[in-house]
Amino acid sequence: MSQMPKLQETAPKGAWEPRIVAFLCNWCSYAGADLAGVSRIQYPPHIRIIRVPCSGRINPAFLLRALQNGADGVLVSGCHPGDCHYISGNLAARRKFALFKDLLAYAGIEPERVQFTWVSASEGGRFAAVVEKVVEQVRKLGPNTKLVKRL
Amino acid sequence: MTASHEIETRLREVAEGLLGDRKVDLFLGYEKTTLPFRTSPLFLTAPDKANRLVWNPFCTVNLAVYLARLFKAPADAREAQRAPPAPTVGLVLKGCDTRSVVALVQERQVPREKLVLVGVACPGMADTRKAERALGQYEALGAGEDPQGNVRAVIEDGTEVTLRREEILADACLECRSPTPAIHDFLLGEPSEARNADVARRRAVELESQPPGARWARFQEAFSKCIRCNACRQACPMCYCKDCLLDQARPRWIGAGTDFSDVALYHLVRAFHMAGRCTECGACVRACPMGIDVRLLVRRLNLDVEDLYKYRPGTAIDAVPVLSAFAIDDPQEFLTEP
Amino acid sequence: MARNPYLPYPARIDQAIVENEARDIKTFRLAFVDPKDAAGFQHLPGQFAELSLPGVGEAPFGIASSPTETGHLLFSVKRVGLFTAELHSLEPGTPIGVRGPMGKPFPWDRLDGKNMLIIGGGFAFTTLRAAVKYILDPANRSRFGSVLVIYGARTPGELMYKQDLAEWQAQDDIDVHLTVDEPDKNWTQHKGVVTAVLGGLKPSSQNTLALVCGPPVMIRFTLVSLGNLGFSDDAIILSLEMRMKCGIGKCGRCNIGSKYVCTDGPVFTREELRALPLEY
Amino acid sequence: MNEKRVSYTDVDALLDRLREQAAVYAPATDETGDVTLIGPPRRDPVDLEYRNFRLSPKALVLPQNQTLICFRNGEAEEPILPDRETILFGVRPCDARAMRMLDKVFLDGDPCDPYYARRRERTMVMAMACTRPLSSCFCTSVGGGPGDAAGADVLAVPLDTDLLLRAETAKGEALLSSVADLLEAATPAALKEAEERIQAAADQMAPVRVEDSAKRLRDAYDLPVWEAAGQKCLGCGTCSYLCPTCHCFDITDEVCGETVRRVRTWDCCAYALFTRHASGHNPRPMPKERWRQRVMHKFRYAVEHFDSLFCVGCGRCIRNCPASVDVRAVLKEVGA
Repeated sequence: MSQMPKLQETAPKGAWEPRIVAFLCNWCSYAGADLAGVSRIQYPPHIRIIRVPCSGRINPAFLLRALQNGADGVLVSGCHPGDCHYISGNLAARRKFALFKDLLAYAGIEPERVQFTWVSASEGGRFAAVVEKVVEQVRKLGPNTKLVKRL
Repeated sequence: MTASHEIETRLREVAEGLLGDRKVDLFLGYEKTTLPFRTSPLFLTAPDKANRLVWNPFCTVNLAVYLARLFKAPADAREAQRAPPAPTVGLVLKGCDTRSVVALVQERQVPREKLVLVGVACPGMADTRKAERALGQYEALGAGEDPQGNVRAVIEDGTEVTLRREEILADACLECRSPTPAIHDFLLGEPSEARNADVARRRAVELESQPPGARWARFQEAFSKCIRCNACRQACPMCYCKDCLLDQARPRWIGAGTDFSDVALYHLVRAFHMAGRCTECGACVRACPMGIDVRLLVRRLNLDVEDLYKYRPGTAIDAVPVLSAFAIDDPQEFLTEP
Repeated sequence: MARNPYLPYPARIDQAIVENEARDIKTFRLAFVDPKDAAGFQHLPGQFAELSLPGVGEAPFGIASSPTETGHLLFSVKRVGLFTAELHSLEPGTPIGVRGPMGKPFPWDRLDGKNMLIIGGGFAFTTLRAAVKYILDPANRSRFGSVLVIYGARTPGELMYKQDLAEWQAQDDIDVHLTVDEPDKNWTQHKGVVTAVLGGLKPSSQNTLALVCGPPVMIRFTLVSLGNLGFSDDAIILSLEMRMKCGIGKCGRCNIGSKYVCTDGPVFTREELRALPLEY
Repeated sequence: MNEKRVSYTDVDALLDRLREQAAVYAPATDETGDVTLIGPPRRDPVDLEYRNFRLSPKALVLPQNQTLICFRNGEAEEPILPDRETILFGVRPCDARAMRMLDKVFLDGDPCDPYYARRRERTMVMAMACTRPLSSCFCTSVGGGPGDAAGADVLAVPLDTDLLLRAETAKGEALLSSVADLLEAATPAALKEAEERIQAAADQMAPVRVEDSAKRLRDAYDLPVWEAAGQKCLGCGTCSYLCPTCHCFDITDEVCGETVRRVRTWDCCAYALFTRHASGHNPRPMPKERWRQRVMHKFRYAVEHFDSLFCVGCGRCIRNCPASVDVRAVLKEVGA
């Protein structure tokens, strides 16, 4: 469908580079990423951001769809516990994320493919560092082949 | 263990009484069907037909699956006006089935006050496929039960074969930790203890101990047989969503075919939705026409839920479902730190 | 080798016209990309076609244009679901696929020499428009007797094909009665349901066939009225809607009893429908 | 005499020879211990100790996923159709007969379905007569039989030490003559044995009254039996997915980047969504109506439409229904 991100085209040309889809909550993590940008903190360009209202909005099916569509890794970030714009969205999400991460591991999908963290609006540096770490770990794993759908 | 025929007699009395005294409008139980090693759900409304109810090692269907349908919320105000008043339903429940009912009450799908729970202390149910396979090239033409609870089958050449109950028990029953319904209005049979409380954990840990590659291979091997018929979802009492994610067309989350990517997504999504909700009745495994161990992943997830949040699905009627609840200090070691 | 029946003909949206005040019905004017396909697409009013949007899917729609209107096809589409929402968002020039024509048309051989009573309601007037256009074509008009059209909608703004309706009302070889449930202050024509107009006009059933398309409620009452006027079940012709996929009698989705709406219909006489279960 | 025989010990050699000319699917034991039709690249030793396969072989002519059209950058492309000849060895007569029914839908109608047609015309069926029907079998009641050759190019009959082989079509004739050196002429005693075995198998099956089902079902829309079966039905679709004659399908578009695949997948009339319109209206809203549709389709509509029952009596729906609803019992009630 037209609204699907065209991951193939956004990948850097030439050798394989990891493609990471990041789901960031609007109130903290997206602002944190923005701060990293305006503060000119360098971080790897392998990330494509999808802004969501709250980490509580994330259905694990989003993450699976990203992997199915060819993402090599997924990063999810929300507000720190206690800081949620909607009071407890991230707390409800935390249980889901914990279980989902385990689920993927039991199915044999490398845990580094899907990562979760908290980044506040003031943590531009933390955001850049997390991205750096995720990209590095996914690069080590190599391309995602297990869930990708090819037509 | 109370003999099946005693439970059966008592069951018929209870059902007849409930229907006769108008305590329930409908009684759900099991009846004999055309093939051996099986029973069929019985929707009983007439007290004088209560002798159709049976109790034997093959009363496998989790009757809670019909509740969400019977108590389906009307789609709109107009439908609500026309809808007949909700019935009062009595039903036969094993330990696992009771947990399904409790979970449905917890999730507000079914009103407790409209239910009469007739619990049976469950000795473990036989698996139709295991029983059939145990006969090798022969087919049973009739089946009964001996006083020890073993299955006796008459096969095609006229001989009688005894199948030991333990050898043909369903996998879910081998793993069962609470065979006796904890919540009930009637309890038939003497409460029995769990057979082996560790089986599920042992199975789950065995899977976990393998490296990711081997786990993926196991996942693939188990689920690549899937024909995407949705029987696991339809047989599951907890799969009551009116508009299942798997059926949604906009966006279409999961392709309809048997590309392994779609098969994997289907089972991952379904397992996730079952985390902390699956009452481990094994209905999905029984319904699967391909004989897949559908519970492979959720078996482990349920243990996670228990370890992390001290919660077992369907055990406390007033508990908040585990994924609707949270605590500020929930474990979060899984998070990525820079 | 025969053409693959699942392969749509490439076409383009020429024009998209908003038909009603609620703006949820649009008429799409489609032109084939290849003139050969246009020449090969031979339909009669009453038939339908599958429109195809890659990535969205396919959906069946009655053909609202008459074969006498050459060079394009018309489809009037109400926005109700996934496919129609996508279709409504498309601009002129967008490529679109067409598979068809499909299904049985109105029984034109039986209609020869007959008076015509055409009753439509709401946005189900599409294939009836095609029928009226076809009948009024100078080459065809002499084949038919009198033509009486009764078309009703909820409000004046919900009547489709306003320009056509105005033209027809100005002509003397056709009698067109429009009615609405809720008139506005400029409305000068009938008020009320189509059956009320039908009851007032009392058209003769002699040598007359009735074509009826509309929402289920309208159909139900119209059938009673027509029966009272002496129309036999065999003289009442209806067009049904059903969820469809393949459109060519394979996918097993659109059957009502032993009839497939896609190949045996969508046009049925009331007599034929009486033999079928009420699964529509 | 047309009949040939091959000793059981030579069946693997025979299959190997056939593998030189075609993709051969033959019965073998899979990882779970079931005997299933196993095809290339595997060439497992044949296992003839089976009653019938869990899955019907319909997927080999009507695959569960069939790409109808591919769109690349908006341009429609037809998929490349398989070229290879396929031999299905060991299919039971009921399942072979079912292909004749699928033919009526996909080949005989206008237009013919190009995807089915290609697979079907390149598929040769070597059916295996049934000597040990299950208690859920009722092929003799629906026009078939344990030695029925409808839909088969070659019919094999398992004897004491040999397999009797009889060509049923010109294609089958050619196939057998291509391996003539592995075959011997069948003796009259073998023919007699075959006949007796088939008759004995037929005698085992309890009759189900379906011959006049189309007539009986004509006025049966409002019988209570539909509600009785429907209220038990879980809507799981197992019956349809395992049925060798069920052929209803869905068409959906799958998208990946700029590529779109329009694919047809099996579907089932027991699903609530099967007939739901975009508007939300559903002509068959309850399990009751869906059960009625399924039975009516097989035992009445198909007779009226295709002059054939769409049931071969294989009993898969009976054995595998999670609620153990038996279509035979339902039909019996319609007759009452």
